[in-house]
Amino acid sequence: MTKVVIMGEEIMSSVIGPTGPEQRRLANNVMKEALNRAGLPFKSISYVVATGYGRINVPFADKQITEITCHARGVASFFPDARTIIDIGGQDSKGIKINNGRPIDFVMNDKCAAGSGRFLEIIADTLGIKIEEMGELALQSKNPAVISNICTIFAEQEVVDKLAEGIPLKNLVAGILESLANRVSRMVKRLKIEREVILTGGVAKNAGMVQALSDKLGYPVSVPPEPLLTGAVGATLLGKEIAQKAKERDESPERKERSLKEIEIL
Amino acid sequence: MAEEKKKHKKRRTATEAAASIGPMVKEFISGTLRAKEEGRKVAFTFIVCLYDEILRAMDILPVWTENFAGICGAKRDAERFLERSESLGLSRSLCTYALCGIGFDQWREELGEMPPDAPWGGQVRPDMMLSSGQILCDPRNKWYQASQLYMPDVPVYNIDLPYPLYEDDVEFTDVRDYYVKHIIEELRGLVAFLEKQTGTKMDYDRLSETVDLGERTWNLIWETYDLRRAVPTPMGTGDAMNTMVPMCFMMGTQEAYDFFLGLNKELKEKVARKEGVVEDEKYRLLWGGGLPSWFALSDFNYFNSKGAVFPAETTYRMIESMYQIYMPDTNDPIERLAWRWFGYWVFWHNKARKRPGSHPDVEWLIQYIEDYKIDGIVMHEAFSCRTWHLGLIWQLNQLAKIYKPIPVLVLGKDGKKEKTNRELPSLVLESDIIDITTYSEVDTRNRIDAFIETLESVAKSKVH
Amino acid sequence: MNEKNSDIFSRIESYYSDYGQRAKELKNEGKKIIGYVCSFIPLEIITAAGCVPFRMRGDIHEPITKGNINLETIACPFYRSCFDLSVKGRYDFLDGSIVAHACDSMARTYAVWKYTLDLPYSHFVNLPHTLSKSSMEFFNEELNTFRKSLGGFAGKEISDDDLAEAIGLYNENRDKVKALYELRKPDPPIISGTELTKILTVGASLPVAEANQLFDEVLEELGKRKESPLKKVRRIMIDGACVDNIELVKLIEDLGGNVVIDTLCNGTRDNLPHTDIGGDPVSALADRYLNKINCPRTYRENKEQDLHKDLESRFGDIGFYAREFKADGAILYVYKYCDPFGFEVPARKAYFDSIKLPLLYLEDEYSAGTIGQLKTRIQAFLEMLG
Amino acid sequence: MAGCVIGIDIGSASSKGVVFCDQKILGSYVIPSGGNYKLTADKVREELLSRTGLSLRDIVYTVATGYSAKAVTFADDLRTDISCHSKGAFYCFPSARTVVDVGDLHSKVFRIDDKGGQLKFLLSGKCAGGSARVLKVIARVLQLKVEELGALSLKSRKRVDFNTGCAVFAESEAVGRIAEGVAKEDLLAGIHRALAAQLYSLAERVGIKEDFALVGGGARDAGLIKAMEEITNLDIFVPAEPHLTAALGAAIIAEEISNA
Ligand SMILES: Nc1ncnc2c1ncn2[C@@H]1O[C@H](COP(=O)(O)OP(=O)(O)O)[C@@H](O)[C@H]1O
Ligand SMILES: Nc1ncnc2c1ncn2[C@@H]1O[C@H](COP(=O)(O)OP(=O)(O)O)[C@@H](O)[C@H]1O
Ligand code: SF4
Ligand code: SF4
Ligand code: SF4
Repeated sequence: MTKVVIMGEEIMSSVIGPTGPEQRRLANNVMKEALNRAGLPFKSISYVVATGYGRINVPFADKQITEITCHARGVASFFPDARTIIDIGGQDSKGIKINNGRPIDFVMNDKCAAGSGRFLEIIADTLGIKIEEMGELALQSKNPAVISNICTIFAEQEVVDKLAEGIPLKNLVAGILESLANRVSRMVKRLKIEREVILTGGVAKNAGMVQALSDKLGYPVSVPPEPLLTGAVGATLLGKEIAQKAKERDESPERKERSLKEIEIL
Repeated sequence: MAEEKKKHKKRRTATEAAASIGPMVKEFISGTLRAKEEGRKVAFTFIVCLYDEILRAMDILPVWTENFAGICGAKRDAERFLERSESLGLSRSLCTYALCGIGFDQWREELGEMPPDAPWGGQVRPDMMLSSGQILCDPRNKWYQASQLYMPDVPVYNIDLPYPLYEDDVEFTDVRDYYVKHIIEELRGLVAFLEKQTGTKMDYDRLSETVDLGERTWNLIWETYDLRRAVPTPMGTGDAMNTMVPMCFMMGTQEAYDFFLGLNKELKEKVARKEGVVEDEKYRLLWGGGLPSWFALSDFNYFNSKGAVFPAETTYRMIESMYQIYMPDTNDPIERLAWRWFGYWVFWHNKARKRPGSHPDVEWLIQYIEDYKIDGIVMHEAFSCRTWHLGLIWQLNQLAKIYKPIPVLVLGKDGKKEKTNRELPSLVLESDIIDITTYSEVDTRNRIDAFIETLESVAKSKVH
Repeated sequence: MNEKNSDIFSRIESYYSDYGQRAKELKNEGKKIIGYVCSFIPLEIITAAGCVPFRMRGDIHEPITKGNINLETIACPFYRSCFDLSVKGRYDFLDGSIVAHACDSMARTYAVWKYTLDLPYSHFVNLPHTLSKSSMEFFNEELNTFRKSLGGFAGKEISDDDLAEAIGLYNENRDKVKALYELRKPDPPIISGTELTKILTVGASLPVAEANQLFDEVLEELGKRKESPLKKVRRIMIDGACVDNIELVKLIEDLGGNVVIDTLCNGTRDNLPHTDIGGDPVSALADRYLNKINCPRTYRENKEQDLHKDLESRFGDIGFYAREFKADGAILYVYKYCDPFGFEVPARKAYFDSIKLPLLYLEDEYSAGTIGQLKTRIQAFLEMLG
Repeated sequence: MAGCVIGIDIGSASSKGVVFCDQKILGSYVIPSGGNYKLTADKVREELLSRTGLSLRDIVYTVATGYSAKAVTFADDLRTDISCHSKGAFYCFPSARTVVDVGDLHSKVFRIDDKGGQLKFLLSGKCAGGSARVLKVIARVLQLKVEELGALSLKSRKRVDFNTGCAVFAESEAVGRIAEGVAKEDLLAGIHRALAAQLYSLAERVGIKEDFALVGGGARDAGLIKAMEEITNLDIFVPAEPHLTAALGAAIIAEEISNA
């Protein structure tokens, strides 16, 4: 998903744009929408930081910073005591250890969709349910189905077959979440996890997943009010810092040529 | 290791001897815990490192770390230790025995006590660790050094055990003297280390006795396993994966000898009664390489259910009786051990030289195919152990190139049927020794089904 | 850039991208070309035999296909790539290949390598794992066996004088590499990591005398660089096995870090240690290869049962180079399925921790396809260094 | 007539049936498998009979195979698709010795002997990255039918490098490439090349022996066939209806059994 946060002294507007592979084309639209809501013209924005998987494809950004650094900063602004971040987005998942708002170690998985939120999107699609419903459905299950395939595509087939066998939907969904929780927890355990643990990214909106992950780790994980936005908030904070530092030196920050145009896709 | 099947589906063994292994393993795990309490010295050890008899003669109790990992695997309780190792920075692509062991040890050291619900009471903290540097296996060279990071006070002794690879222009006899000399030196170094650790001197008469006992046991095992040539075969590889326990973990003890006496008797009786692993033996297969998936030994039963049996395997096996292994006239037990090592690893060199395109590893397969009337070969490619699993595919390919034992008729150019020979069919299974996340029962059984269909179609086309 | 400058660098570029072109020429002139992959091959013996040692490379852009025949996917991906290229005929000019007992991926596949490539000559050099007196004697004998065997193939008895001469040439070579490394010490360095990787890679594909000459020309050319072409940014060390494609180093440099030092097989590990001269040449070689090449495949004993002393004795060279070259951060780069390095990752991490050098640990395959994944990780690491 | 037999292949994507009489194909039928394999199986048989004008009594033997062969309750026997593909490919090309099946979830490779019996086989692993599913995924993002992929790919002049690491992420990678301005046909050619490399690499693991045949749903894709030819440097044999091979093989086995 594409998210834009505009910040002055505090957050002036934030927009979460539609998901899907078309994100890059939509970045400018989301930006325009955010400017609209804040009632600001684009040229009044002193600095733009792009982050996330598609950060290189933002033609109107002044600087690209990885989501690892941005998430760390964003989360720290909400949870000063946070030590570990687990971020599960649509393209990857990662674990970040932080100290004073800065990442000190991280692991990530971005090769296989089965370890990302994309896995849930595909299964939801196959099962004909909304991604937003998955969490609640799973929480109703007492008897999660065992999903034996790891691969998204194989698991997709497996849930179809299991559904035909008459296994209740909620148990299937719970099984799917458990399978993702397993994979993510195995990965983040490669860091020596310290508490407090914060879950971010779109998947943190899934209450069933929050539960499944807490169960796997053996202690609760916290979720920020808008888990989708932490990365963007972090990017804004880092952008502000850069702009301020430049100001202290009485310079204007190094900026790129920006273009708020649509990228042609398809 | 295999006996943990009880917890899951109980695996059916063909022999009583194999069924008796469970308590035996349990006993020597708890035995090491007891010994430690009683103040006896315990050492971390690997199989196939030549020091079995030396340890026995010095009353040092070996803790077979591969065995413990195997047990965790068979109990399907290795995952948490594997994950712990990963959290230390060790890749899942490394030997999962080692990962399981290091993960367990680190956890025990961190807690100062056994990790919760440790399988069979857990793996004891050792007084010393005996690694070995050999062509055979890097983890044997690196594992204990890695564990030492979490118990720096426990000394490691690494014993170098080389053997020559097969070359065109160098015969093993050209290099034998300096190989054996080095091995002898290394063994003497080990003895000196052990003497220092225990504060007692080696009793060489006793060592001679244990080496003697070891050699007698070796021969007995060879003889006993050879009984499996019988048709129908009285014991399969599934059982051999149990009876490997006294072979690999108890050499140099009377118990091991007695165990194989019992097995020998049992097999002879079965052979006399023509009692096979399965009632209607259709296909005789060679387990041609690879360690099994310890959590899925019941796959052997699945083979059996299709009329397929495994009279032989190259895994955990004495290649030949000691009589066939070159041994100079010496009474020095250390020298005997060194010669045994050398003789074992070059055993097939001479045979390989006689067959164009052959190689010792391939020659070994051919020998067993002929001795045991084999119809097909199964290998297991365990993804985390390079040691036993690299080169298997090549062995199959090379074998197929130089050895075609099945007579068939083909349609020749002129339309007439001609007799030719074709290769043995083979199956490669892919999974791991203890990492259950690599295994799929459906997939595995599907492959076995297809392989059985292959054997069927080959049997049909065979001309007698 | 003047004429000659562009000349030497374009020659390097051409040798790098068409790897082995000089070896092909030499082959046509009747030379015997002997391929090898690992730093433990005593090149001095090959040179003394009148043959040309040729370091085989992998190619991260070439998907492994034909190499799958006979070689399991659980072998080291770097080694598999070298094998794949060989099966595909990229190294058809080789007369022989030599494999050392470095790791399971090499040792356990010697037969696969030997039978599949089916070159006129092949030999396995068996190295001991330990550093005892007996190990040294054994290795000495093993080197003599190799000397005899290769001499047989080359049709030449390799004399002590031949060996001494080759040792001299290689020591010279190591001096020149050292001089190249010296150019990395200034901040910003005079030479980029990408350039040096190319130069060293090319050097390993040439007869040592030609490599020496090439290095001389490069040094002369670089001597004219009054100013560094690079920016003053974070100084990065790479620790690991063999990195013989420039992509990783280039990626780091593109993302805004200077690669200034390494402890890699085809870097300092192999290129800097000298062979002692004056005594028995074979013993001196045994000593160089077994004692002086600090590789995890050789067991270095923890003599005092002390964690820190152990780390220092095993990894002290890392700290030494990091200080000498003023590294700000290090990347531990390990191939999947590599046992010698894989088992040391926790200890290496502990060591980097003890010398307070920030570390990024990357486990990678040997494929250009993973560059995208490395990018975010390396960029985040550079951001962490600030 | 000695009687006819049916071979039926219930795949994860599509189900296929073949009626076989006296070593000849009398009729065939393909439908998507859907969720209820049993119903699908019944439907396939029904259609086969009505299309060939045969009645149930004419069918002396039925062999089922494929992902959900067990759902074919009326089958007399089951066989793995490995055996069936081998038989089917051999029937089409008696000279074929290496057969690669590009299926929906798995790709498989078999070495067969001069009787169509398989000697060795290998399956792609637990990752769908190297299967025909990638084609389906890509077709969807490009808003094309899978049937259209081949022809378009053949038009490519400038193939791009593509990484089909993950069948799912292939989608976003494809979108990214299009965003960079890569033409659809060049992208497709890249994908076909990447898939072909994976198949080739799988095939080399059993060792390729000529002739080389490509079967399964993926083999209907002319772009993939071309890419295979390029990368293997071999002539690739593809049956007219490659997706039917396993069903055909099942029918042949059925006939063998009924004649025995
Ligand atoms: N309302 C929601 N409820 C549950 N899950 C959601 C919701 N919105 C998004 N997701 C999940 O979040 C993922 C996208 O997360 P996001 O952090 O935006 O990823 P990225 O930044 O990689 O696009 C989707 O794949 C989906 O699984
Ligand atoms: N004309 C076509 N061009 C390209 N791919 C095709 C075509 N027809 C089918 N496919 C591919 O073949 C796959 C189905 O193959 P099939 O052999 O029927 O699989 P299964 O037997 O596993 O169901 C689908 O994933 C689809 O992508
Ligand atoms: S690598 Fe293989 S042989 Fe070595 S310890 Fe592990 S399982 Fe045993
Ligand atoms: S990288 Fe590791 S596994 Fe690969 S060749 Fe080098 S030492 Fe061996
Ligand atoms: S396992 Fe499935 S989800 Fe994972 S990379 Fe492979 S195709 Fe993608």
